[in-house]
Amino acid sequence: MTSNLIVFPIILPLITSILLILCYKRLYFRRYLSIASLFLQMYTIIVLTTQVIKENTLQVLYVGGWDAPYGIALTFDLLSGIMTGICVFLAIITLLYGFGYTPIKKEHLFKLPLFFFMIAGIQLSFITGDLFNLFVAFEILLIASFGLMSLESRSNHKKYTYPYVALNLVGSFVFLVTIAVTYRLLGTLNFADMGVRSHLLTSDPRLWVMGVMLIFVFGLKGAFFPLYYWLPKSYPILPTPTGAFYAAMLTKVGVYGMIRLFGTVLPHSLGTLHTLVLVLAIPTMLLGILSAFSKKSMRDILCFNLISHIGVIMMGLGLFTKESLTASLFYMIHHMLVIASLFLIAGLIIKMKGSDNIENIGSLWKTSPLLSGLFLIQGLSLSGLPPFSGFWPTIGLIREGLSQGSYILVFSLLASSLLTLLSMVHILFRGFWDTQSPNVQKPVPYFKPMVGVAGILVLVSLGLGLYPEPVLKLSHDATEMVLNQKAYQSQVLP
Amino acid sequence: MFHSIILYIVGRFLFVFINLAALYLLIRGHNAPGGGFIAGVTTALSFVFLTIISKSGDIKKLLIVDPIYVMITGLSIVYFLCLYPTFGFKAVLTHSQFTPLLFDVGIYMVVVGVIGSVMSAMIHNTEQLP
Amino acid sequence: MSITTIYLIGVLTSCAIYLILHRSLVKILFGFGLLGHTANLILLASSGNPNGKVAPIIDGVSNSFVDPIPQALILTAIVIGFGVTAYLTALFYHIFQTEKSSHAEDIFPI
Amino acid sequence: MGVSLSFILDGLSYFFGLMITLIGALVFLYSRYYMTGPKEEYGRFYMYLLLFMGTMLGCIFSNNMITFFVFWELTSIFSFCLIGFKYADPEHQKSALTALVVTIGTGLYLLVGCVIAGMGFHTFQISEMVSRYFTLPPVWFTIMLVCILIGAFGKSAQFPFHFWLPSAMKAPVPVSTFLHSAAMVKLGIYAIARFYPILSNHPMWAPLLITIGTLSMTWGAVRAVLSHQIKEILAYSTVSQLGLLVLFYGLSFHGVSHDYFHIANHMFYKATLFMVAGILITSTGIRDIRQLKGLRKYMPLTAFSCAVAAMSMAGIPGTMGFIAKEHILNMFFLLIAHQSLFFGIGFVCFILSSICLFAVGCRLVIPIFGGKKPPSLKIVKPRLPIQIPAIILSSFIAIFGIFPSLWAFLFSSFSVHQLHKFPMDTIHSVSSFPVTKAATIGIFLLGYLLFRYLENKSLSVPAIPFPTLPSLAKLGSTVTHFLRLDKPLDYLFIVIGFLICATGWVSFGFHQPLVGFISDAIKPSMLDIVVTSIICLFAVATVVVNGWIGRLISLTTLGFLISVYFMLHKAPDLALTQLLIESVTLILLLLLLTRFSASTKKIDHRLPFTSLRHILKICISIGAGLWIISILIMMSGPPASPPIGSFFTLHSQSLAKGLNAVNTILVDFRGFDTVGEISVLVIALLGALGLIHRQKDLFSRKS
Repeated sequence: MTSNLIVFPIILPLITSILLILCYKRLYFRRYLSIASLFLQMYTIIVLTTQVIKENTLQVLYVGGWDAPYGIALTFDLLSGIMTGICVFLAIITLLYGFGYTPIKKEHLFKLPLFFFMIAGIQLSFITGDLFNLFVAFEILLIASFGLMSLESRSNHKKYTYPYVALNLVGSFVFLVTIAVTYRLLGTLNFADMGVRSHLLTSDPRLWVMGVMLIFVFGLKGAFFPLYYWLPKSYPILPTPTGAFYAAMLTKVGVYGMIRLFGTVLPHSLGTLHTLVLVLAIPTMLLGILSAFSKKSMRDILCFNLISHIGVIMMGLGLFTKESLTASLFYMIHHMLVIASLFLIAGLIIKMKGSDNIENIGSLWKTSPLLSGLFLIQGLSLSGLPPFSGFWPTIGLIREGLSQGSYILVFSLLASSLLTLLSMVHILFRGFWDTQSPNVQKPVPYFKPMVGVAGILVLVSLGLGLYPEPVLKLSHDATEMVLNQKAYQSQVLP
Repeated sequence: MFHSIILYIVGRFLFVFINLAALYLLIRGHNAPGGGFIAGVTTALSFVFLTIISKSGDIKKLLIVDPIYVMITGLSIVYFLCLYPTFGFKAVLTHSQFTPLLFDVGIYMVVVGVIGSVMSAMIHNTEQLP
Repeated sequence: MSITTIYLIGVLTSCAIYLILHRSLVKILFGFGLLGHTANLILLASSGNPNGKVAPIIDGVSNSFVDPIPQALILTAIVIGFGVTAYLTALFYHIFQTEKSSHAEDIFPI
Repeated sequence: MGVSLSFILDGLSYFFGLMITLIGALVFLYSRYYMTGPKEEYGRFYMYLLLFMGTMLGCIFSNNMITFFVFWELTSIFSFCLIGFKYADPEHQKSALTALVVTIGTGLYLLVGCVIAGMGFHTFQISEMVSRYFTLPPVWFTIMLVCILIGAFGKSAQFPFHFWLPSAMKAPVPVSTFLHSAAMVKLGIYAIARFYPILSNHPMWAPLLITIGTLSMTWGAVRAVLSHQIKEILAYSTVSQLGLLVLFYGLSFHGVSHDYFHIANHMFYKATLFMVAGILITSTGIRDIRQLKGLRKYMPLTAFSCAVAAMSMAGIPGTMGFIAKEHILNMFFLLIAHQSLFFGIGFVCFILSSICLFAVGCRLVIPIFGGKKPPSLKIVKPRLPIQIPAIILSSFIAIFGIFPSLWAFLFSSFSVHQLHKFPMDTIHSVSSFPVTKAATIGIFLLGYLLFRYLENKSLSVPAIPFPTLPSLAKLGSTVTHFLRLDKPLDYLFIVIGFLICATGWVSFGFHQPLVGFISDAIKPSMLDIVVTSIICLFAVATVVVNGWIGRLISLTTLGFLISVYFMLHKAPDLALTQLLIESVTLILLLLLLTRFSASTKKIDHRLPFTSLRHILKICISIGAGLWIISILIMMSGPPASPPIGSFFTLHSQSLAKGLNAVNTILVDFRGFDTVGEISVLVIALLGALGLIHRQKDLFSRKS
């Protein structure tokens, strides 16, 4: 069985980045090439996903022809399809937007190659079926993200890369320790094989330690409560297009890892671990959003909102039922689209007013109604209000939370939703409604296509809100596939 | 940097010797300790060594080409080897007769290129500064 | 694994963490280097007891080899660790250059 | 998910739909002449108003709980836009925010209620719920009831949430007319009526509605009497009337009768009064009623409609208000006579609020329109069209007040099974109970006395502060500061501390296995002990030695020693790699540090780090060591399943044609890891070059 197509979402960006380094002189060609490569990648992902849906099984590729668990198996199921698809979609959107944002002469030569390396890392982590390979994938995306961050931020901001790097290096260290523990304990690194072997020792305390360490590793990537420190100071130093991509994708990789490992690999009976996630979800939801009120810059506020919504996703993860995971997955999809578009809107504001400090912008409600409309829609969407996309998973989460008796969680969810709304209203009042604010700079007419690109993203998320059924079904099917360990094992292990 | 003519002559001699050793490590890697990475680091070290004792202090001159190109060539070899088996409808990265060695060569080039570049950048820039 | 290995790794971790919690960026750099070594040793520890076994190079004589998988993983980890060190060096180079200091308090005022 | 766009078309929704469209149409007409300002603002206003009306109707007609909720929240959002229509004014922003927070916040409770209902009845269709059993435990039913009622109370400005309504009076008058008399606040009443068949059997239903209704009725009426701003008076009287409606539903056991009449009464007179208030404000520019006098000559039509509406509010015969009041008085007497004296409290409160409302009615008519106009008061005569909607509405009040049978004729077919009483008793223009008559007359007398008493007094009630964005911002900074989010130097402390606590808790939590595993640890050889001790020594040296040169030497020696350790552990490839990489790292670090050693030395004597931080540092690093030791002890136990490693030593030669198993794994079995690994190297290089070089130096061959 050789479904080599699976490797293309990974290898295409890698090859693209080589080509991008090579033709460093042809600036326009680089841009066309990168977009073309992303579209090609999108095509392969669509083909793969339709195949998965049609056959209702996951696609497996044994790299090098070595059967699992000895070689590395790449697995592509519906969850991978959704995540990789959104990743490429957002990459296209943010790149196109970025082309308008940064003048072509000022774009750093290594920006595009590093961006593509990062995409390769992200896609690999969505596709791989091997724990150590996942580590490698994380390293690819992390170091690429370090590089991109220090490349793109302004010279006096580059130092803020350091906390990001340091915390993530600690995370990598713990990941290595976890791999050692896993290999010692289970004697294998393949997900399916890990699943088979861990079922034999569900009462072994060592499995719990392994689980907690995995929560640490993925929680650090996914910005769970006491581990999110790297996030709020690092994302805002990026230029907004890149920041939008980071905010949308990078934390989700950690969340994806949690879903994959707790759904597909580890036995579902490790309830204490789920409880740990639930316990961490509450402060993540509430503290994240509260900090948002102390910030003035729109991107800072969005970053703290992002943390709070990771808490919402964690809630679905911790409740760990099919419905709650479906809700989490849907929420994740919604959140990636919305947070990215809000970052892009912030970018437009920066272009227009020279700053995204909400005290300094003002009067946008009057001067640019289109932008205000986009912001209002996405702001309401972010807070989970109907009929926008965030609302549908919220229902599912409330339902599951109530039926499992986690009232505090439901309450925190609602509180965080209300607080998100307030923080959006905060931006709305200061940034859009107030007219007295002094402008830092004279307004600059922005590049029209950029609004179009941001508008596409808003439209997509609006569509998701108004007609959620297909995506809801998709995430339901994906969750079912993730939770069906028996099928996964029999598919991967020959 | 630390230029002295005797050191330089000895260095050149050592340079050739070290590189031969690296080649040996590269080739025998599949069967004994060694391999692309180890050989690559060895070669890179020899270049760095030679750079430090040479007059100009520039690896780029010694390597004739920019190490980045060496790196890219190596990387291309590796990625090509990933895709090559798919033309024969085999799984990605399936090895045949000589490809393991080629794979090692690719790694070797990448390592030489990376270490060479980063060292050259550090040497170059630290000298430039006041 | 032997008890000495356990203590060795414990001491190394303590030292590494102590260094990375330090205020001087140079020490932090050293700390991360040490942490990398520690990770490699922990990975090696997962291959179990090496006594009475030989290196995983098939010589046709012995048939009790140490587990080669952790070694392969460590090799990958060493390479990645080198990459990280190179990047960190460059980052600190940049920070030293722009901030004219290697002390974290100057860079991130308390 | 069971969410569908289905509609419920029964008397209840028709009635509400009719009323909302009627008043909506009049408000549109009214605002055509009321609104002044640039054209585009105009358009925006109508857009919001239309959207609001659409969502109102959507809410009323939806049969699905979730769509109901969707429209419910949308009305809140559009009302936010309408209240904050004059967006630049901070006061307007504040009121819009208050309204939004209260209505959305309580709406979230409604959502919880809806979700529970969906779980309990296994459907979201409201029409189906009536005929189904609630399958969850009864306590869930109580929670659902409370949640839905909180939602309804928030929307219709009931007692603990009432404050948003007076504050929302900053909005333009048409908005107040529509939202705060007719449409949005009635949504809560609609919800109560809609869920009456489902919820009213619950023992909590009546007490909750009666308590909250009584409280808001009384408090609203008292506040209305004590206020002076015309719109504030109207807002508080709205709170009072809504409380009355809530109370009314609470008192209606086994079916409701004539609730439409009460609702329509309030809608008509309150909308009229708001429109009148708008006319007064536009033509005089004054909002305080104490400054208005003798206006009847200048706007006789308005004076007429105001008088009719105020009479209805006061409950004077000939208006709808009179009939409504008598009806409720009758209800109270019947309840007190047949059920219990408990309802006496409600009765007293009702009398009290009626007295207050009578006084308010007097205040709105007699001083404003009667008497002589002071010369300082400047009046622009209102145009005719702006007065028409108010006249239409007030004539409704009079017509239905005089001919209640006409009302019965028109609306009796709107009754809904399971909500209304069948057969419904007819509405009489004059009650048959003598007690009722006495009570009515008493209310009139006392109300008039109250009006006279208050005429020349100016009492005021202090406003209750509502937490706003600045206070949230303060809380936010406290949280941020407490979590030390603004101190990048503390991040590592927190994260590593958490790691130790979280995993340490688990691994120390299982003592027994640990003790078991430690006995499995093998005895080290002498060589092992020597090498490890030397490595430990150099590790400690790296920490304690002064100056970077010493540290670097210790670290590098340690690296070389680790390669010896690798050799001891039968890993020649690792040893070789470690040796080489250590050399490269040494050169790299030397290149960095020789350049910067001068600057690092300079700043060495400075204040010592705070001692607490130092202690914490030591604690965390020792904790980390213990943590890793506990994990290693745990690992030293027997593996749970045989590792796959032996496969490679067995098959390396036959399958991968190589003798060095490590290398075959790297190149062949797990070659994909290696592909990733060298990509990492390249990525790290790109990142490093980006930091070291300037853009233009890249790819240049010059040195």
